[in-house]
Amino acid sequence: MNAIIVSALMGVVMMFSGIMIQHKSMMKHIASGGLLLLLIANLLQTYGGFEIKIDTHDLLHFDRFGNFFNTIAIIATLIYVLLSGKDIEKTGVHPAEYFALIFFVLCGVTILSSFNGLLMLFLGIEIMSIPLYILTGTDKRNLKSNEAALKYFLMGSFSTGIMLMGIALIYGGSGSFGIHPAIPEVSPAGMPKVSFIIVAGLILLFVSMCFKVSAAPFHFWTPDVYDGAPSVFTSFMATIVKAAGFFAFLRLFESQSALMGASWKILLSFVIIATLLIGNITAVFQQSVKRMLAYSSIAQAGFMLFALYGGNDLSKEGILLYTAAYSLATIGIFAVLIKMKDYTLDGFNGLSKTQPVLAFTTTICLLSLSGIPLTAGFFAKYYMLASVLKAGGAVWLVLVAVLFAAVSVYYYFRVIQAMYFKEGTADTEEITSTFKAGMIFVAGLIVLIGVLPSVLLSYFYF
Amino acid sequence: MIPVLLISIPLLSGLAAFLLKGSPASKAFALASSLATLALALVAVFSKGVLFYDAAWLPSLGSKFSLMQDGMSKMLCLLTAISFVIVLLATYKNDYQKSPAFYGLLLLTQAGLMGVFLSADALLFYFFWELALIPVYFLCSIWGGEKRIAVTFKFFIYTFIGSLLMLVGILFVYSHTTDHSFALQSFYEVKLYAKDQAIVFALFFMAFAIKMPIFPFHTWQPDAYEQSPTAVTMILSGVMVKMGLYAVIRWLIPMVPGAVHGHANLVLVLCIIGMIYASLIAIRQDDIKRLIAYSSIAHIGLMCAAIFVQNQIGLEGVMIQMFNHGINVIGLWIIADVIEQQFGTRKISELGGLAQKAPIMAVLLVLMALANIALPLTNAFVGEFLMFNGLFQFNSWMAGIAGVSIILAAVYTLNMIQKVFYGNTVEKTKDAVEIGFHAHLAMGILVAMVLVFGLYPQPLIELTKDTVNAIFVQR
Amino acid sequence: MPIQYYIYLCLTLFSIGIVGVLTRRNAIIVFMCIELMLNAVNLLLVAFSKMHLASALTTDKMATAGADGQLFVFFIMVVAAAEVSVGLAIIVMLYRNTHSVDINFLNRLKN
Amino acid sequence: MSTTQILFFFLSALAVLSAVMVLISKNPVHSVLWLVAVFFAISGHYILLNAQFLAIVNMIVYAGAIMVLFLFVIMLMNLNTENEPQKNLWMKLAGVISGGCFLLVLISLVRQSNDMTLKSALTTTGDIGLIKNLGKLLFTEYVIPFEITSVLFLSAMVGAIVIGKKE
Amino acid sequence: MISIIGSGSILASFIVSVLVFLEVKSNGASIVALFNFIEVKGLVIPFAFQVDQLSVLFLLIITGIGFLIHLYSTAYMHEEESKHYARYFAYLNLFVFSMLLLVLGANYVIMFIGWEGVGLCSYLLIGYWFKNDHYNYAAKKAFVMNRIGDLGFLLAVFWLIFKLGTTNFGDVFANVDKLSAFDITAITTLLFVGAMGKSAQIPLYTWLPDAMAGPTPVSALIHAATMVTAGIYMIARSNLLYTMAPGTQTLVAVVGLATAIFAATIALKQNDIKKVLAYSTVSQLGYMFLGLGVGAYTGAVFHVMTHAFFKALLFLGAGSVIHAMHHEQDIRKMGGLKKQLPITHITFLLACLAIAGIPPFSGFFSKDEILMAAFAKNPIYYYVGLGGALMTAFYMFRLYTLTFLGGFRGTHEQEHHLQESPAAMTIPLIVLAILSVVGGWIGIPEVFTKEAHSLAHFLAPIFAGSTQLTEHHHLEASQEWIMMGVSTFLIVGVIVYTIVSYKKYQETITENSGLTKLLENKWYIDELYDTIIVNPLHYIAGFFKNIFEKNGIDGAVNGVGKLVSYSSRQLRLLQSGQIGNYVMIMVLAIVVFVLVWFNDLTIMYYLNRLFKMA
Repeated sequence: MNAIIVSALMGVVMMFSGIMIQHKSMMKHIASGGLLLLLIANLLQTYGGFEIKIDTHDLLHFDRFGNFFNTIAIIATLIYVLLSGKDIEKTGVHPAEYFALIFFVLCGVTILSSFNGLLMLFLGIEIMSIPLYILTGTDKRNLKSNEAALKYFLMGSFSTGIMLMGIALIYGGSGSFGIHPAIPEVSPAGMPKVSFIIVAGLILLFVSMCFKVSAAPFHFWTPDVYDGAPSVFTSFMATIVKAAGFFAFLRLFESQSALMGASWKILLSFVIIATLLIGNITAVFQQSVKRMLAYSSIAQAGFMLFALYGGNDLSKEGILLYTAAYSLATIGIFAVLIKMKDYTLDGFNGLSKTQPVLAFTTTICLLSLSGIPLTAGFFAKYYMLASVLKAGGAVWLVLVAVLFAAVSVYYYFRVIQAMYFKEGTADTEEITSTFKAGMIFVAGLIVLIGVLPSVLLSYFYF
Repeated sequence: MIPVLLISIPLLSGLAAFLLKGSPASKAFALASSLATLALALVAVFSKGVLFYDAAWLPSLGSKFSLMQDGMSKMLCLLTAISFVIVLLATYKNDYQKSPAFYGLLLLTQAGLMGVFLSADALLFYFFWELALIPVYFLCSIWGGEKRIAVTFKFFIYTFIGSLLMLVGILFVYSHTTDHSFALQSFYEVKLYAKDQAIVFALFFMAFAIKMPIFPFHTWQPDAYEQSPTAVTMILSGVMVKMGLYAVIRWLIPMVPGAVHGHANLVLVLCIIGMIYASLIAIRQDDIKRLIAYSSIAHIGLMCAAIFVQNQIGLEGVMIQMFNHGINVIGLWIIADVIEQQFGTRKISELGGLAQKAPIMAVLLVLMALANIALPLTNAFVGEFLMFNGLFQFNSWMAGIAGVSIILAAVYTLNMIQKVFYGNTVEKTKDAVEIGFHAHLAMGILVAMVLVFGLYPQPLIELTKDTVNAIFVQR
Repeated sequence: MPIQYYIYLCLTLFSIGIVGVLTRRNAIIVFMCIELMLNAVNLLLVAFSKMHLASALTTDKMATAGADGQLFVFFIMVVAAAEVSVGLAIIVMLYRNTHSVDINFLNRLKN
Repeated sequence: MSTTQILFFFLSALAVLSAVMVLISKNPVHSVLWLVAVFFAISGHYILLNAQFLAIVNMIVYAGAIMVLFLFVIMLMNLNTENEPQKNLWMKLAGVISGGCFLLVLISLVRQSNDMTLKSALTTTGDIGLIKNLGKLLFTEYVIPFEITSVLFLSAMVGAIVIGKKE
Repeated sequence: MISIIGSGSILASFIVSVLVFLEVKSNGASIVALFNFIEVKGLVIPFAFQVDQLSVLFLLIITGIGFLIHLYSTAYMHEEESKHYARYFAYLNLFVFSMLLLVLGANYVIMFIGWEGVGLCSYLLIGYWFKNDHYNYAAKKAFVMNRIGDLGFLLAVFWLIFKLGTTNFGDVFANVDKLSAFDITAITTLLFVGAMGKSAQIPLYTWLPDAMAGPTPVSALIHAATMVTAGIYMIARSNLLYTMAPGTQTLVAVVGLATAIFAATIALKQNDIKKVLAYSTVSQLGYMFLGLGVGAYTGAVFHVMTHAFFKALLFLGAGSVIHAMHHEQDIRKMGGLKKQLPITHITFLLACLAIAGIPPFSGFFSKDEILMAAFAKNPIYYYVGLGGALMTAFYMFRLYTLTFLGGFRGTHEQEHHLQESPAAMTIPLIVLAILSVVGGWIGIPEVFTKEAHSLAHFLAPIFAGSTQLTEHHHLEASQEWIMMGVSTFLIVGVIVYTIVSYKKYQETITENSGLTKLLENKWYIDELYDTIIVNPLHYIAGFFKNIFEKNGIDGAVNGVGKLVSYSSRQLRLLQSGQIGNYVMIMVLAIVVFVLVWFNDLTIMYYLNRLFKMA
């Protein structure tokens, strides 16, 4: 509860500071402070120091898992703000409001990490989405940004409609909005006896969640929106928001997937393969690094979906690790990308000569995304694959994933090639030494998690 | 403690090398580091019994930082250590741009290789497997030849696919271990159904087959060897291909003996086709580097075949040959490098008559070439003799067909000697000079090893006996 | 009324909304169709809430089962209102820049 | 046929017909007006189901406020014309077919859902839909979501300002 | 200096050999094990030497003739630059080392080490003048052909190891009854393949004539006296196995005989002095194999010895001629050299008589022994062998006549410089000539005097095993006398005819046709090999390299990459930018999902069938 309240309040604080404080460059410091506060509040709740106790009538349920996810999301946001805060301010004339919206999104994220019913799920998703529609459109003069905002909005609302229909049908079948249905009887044929109407609802709910986490074939908004949105916000959307979507997905279907019987695994494997296919294969062709990252985020979503397939402890730990690894790396890359004058691959040519530190840290991030050992990304992928194998069978699915991971190396490494092996003078904006330090910190964190993932995970365990 | 040091010396000095400035300093540093490693490797060789090291790493996953150094590991660590010294010596005259980074990456590769040969934990093994690959990717892509980027990329992705498949295999076995552990022993003790064994076998073998490489997964290799900087090529062919062979012996055979047995014929057929095929291609090669590459493919094919015949004689042969092939092929590369440095070409057809101008080089090359075709009293003979012996005991027809590659090896090797060293000098070679001091030194050491192990291979056999016996006791 | 009638009706309305999204080019109309879909859901929820009430009343005369369904509808309306404000703002912004609300022209971003 | 039934079918027919008209009207303003008609029909249904609170809210918020907003925007944009560009026929057909398929599969699911066949919704009676009951529930059990929606509105408000304000 | 070290070391080893010989003669065989060369579980290969009657005989031949040839070389090669001169002696000494290893090895592996070692030295020495590409080619050919044989040898060794777990001669022969008949036949056949390569038998003989590219002393030592007889040594060593494999014996005999005849026919029309001798060598080796094939092991070894004497002499004599003629080798451009080269002439003549088989020269005894044994086995062998002997007489005396008799046909320049070779060259000639004459007297047949065959006595322990197994059908003494007489008569006739018909030879530039052309071109065997083996292999290799590798395998690999980027280009078109399309795909996906749910069990069934592992 701490996190929800503090993040909402911080959003309000940011709005007011926009009015009170004329000095715009103060905003990111306020926001960082707010995030720190939020982090402290959340940690207090996690470790039982102080908790705002409100009777939620079982609509929200706080557990260590969710709190820990919050911690990761908040830390990631903090890193994001520290690295790209300046660029957020540059996006438009309302920096305070942007930060406020980011806090509102975080409020949605924290709701999604603790919802205990479809109503809170719905509200959480909307609270998370609506600020994003706006953030996408903040670059008002830019037609691409406008277009992305409208596309995102229309498709987002459409998926909300689908989700609501799903919720309605589930409600019709079960009479409640809970997410922990009674375990159904199993028919002699091994099929759970579930009302068809619930299944219809679950399928629609599944579809809408797939949409939110940009799983194929419901991913179409992702490349366009990520490409059109101002890069700073793309970074945010592609990482924390998406991870929250996955977290909600996992929480939602943790106990409901059993209702769908065999088709759950079929549908999921279909979605996983389609996601991996489209994400990875299409990314290969992209010339713009930003758009490539958009597709890569789809591809990474394919991997995260394995957590759902596994549906065991490993996948829970895995999704945490994946969130951390993927967010760190993507935030890092985007932070560099924003500094580039040219977003195409050629724009990165020779970055290792002009900005060796950035090139090196970006390389670490890219290695992490491609899942090379000794980076966090490896263990993230490792957990996903392990959870599926632990859940029994489905070796073929893992194999497909692995082959696509190899494809992903292709496009990630093209950036490395451009930076290190190609001649050119990559143009960047002015790079401060703080930024460099930040990037080194991110890279160091990635390697740390990559070498000793238990550092991160043991927090979850004790 | 020795195993840890074997890994950490190159690892730390590799990282430290990045901080150095200037070419001479980094060269000297790298050489010093590799000499230290060599000394340690020798200490390991002369110490009795199997060396262990254990430390906690990922308790929640059941993975430990555990190292084990038995005879085979000792030998391969020694090979790695020697190779790096030789390579550094032989290329001492070459000046690389950004040489601190070059030597740093080279030493990191060494750390990876050592780790692969030492780790007794599947996850750790996988880590080192990749650690050995990534620096090589950068080395080749930055310092390689004209088509380096594309070629290295292919090589990288190819091997990466392999290692990912291996990862799946590791996870698969891991999920079947009784104590949920990645330890070597747990993997050995895992009980799998025949169907699962086949899956595991396929997954692992693909990785190793690509690494070795076995026909038809070999096409990355000639290109990569051709385009890599020679120092890296030496490491690639001298040591890195042994990773695949080592892994088969260390992991695959004890883990899924049933599947290995069941697929032996298939693998053998591939190996033998590969031997003949690569030898035939080598006959027609005009590029020295590619020729050596194909020759290497043929030899590796034999080694792989000898592993899969699964008898003691064959395996002993493989053990010896792993070491000796490393020595020989590095020697060949040194010559190839000297030639390329001097004449700016690797085309056999553009060379000739070098023996008149550089007799010492010619003698050294001829010796290396003879070792390459496994002439008796050179080191390769004993290995090949034992391997063919093993193959023969498995299936005499296969041995006979594989034996054709001995003849073909003579054809292409002598072809090369004849066209490069004999005959009259041509335009490019009329001002040829002898090789320099460092290359001389390196070659001298190699030739000495060729002859010593050719006459008295027993030390190698003794060293690796425990590994071989262990494998055959287990079954 | 048999609940199936309500379900059929709501599904029909919902599908009409979907067809609208698929066939119209005007962003506002598309948006309106989405609103139509939401309304179909609302009606369905209310119908279900009364259905659950009906079955609850058979055992308990004072039962208030189903009220949560109607509250959900209330929240949907709230959210819809918020969405509309944002959505229309976005549409207006786009119109200002392009003088068009035709979604077929929204293809600067593709491939 | 009882009055309820007659009313039900009438309202249903009205809703569906108006909904179709929303789609096929060429003039956006007409579409808006047809949509208002749909909303009224749905409000009628609410009343039929004795969900008075929602009926009122629906009429005030949706038919009143939201649709007026729509209308206002359309007027603002001068879209009050008959010559709106149309999608080509094939696309429309494809749209209708896929929408139809969607309807078909869902209905077939519902038809096979055995537990739905005998149930019916309580019409005209049942007082959970009254303001008193709902309000009580809203401010006790559902106070958290109720408060949280304020965040939603705040962000929508901020958003509308950020997006709409002239720079 | 170089020559002193080079020759001195061989002289020393000759002296040691003599001592060893005396030792063996008095004390019998012994085995000296140095260390274990290979020691793995189930296989121990000691680095051991076996000194017995057979090896000691070869020791004497190798070191003795080796020393003479070294001595000869010091003069013959004196024109070389000193570094090449040193190289020459290094190779030559290395050769002697390898050859000694070959004959001394106490097991097949050590023998194989020497076996390959001599092949290597032969390679190095043939290509000694490495500036000439033809010579290099010849060297390579020699090595490769030897390797083909070596493969056979190796496989035989593997077979032995597989069946017996040892390669020690003593152990193998002691356990020979553990081998099945098939094993023995296979092993012996494979060993014979090795011998074919080393000893230049059909079909692997073509390297030997080409090997004449090397310096003439090399030809004398390696390609006449010693190395090429390694095959005979090896089979003689394994005599027990061969005796137990009659099928292989027949094969050996037939191949040997065929080679003898075939090579002789080619020699008839060769004009290069060394080529004639080379084919003659091949032919004589064929006789030796005939001897082995018919079980006359002693005869074969005997012929090895006598052949070593007279063929070395012939080569050295030819070397002397070539030396005098300033590297002119074509006998059509020689003639009448007997005046200028008296010593060479006399020794050469003696050698010719010896090889032709005129009693009491050495060749007569050894060849006679083989032919008699062949007759005992199968008269056809004898008749064909006799035909070969007649041809031998013909081509040798054609060579002799064209070279030494008649008038000089070379240039005036050459004529002017003609002079007898220095002492270092003539002394070996004289020594070898004496040996060629008297060498046969250690193996006088029983029909002459009883117990005169001292060689047979000496070697008896080696062939004891075989002797026990074979029944001896002795020819009647009278029949033997008749046969000897007839053959001697015929040979003398041929010699006379040859001398008469070639004495007045003048060079005519006419294109020969028919059989002559066929013979001049060596039956086109080289061309045949090129057509049926070398070229197809070349093309296949080219096909592999240029087409199969590039387009096939690598094409497939790259094809995967291309497929990915192609599908990337196609898949991205799905991202049309149109919301309508996006939504439609979503809706259709929902429809599909529902349908999947309806049919989940069926789908699972097929999925499980598809991926058995799922």
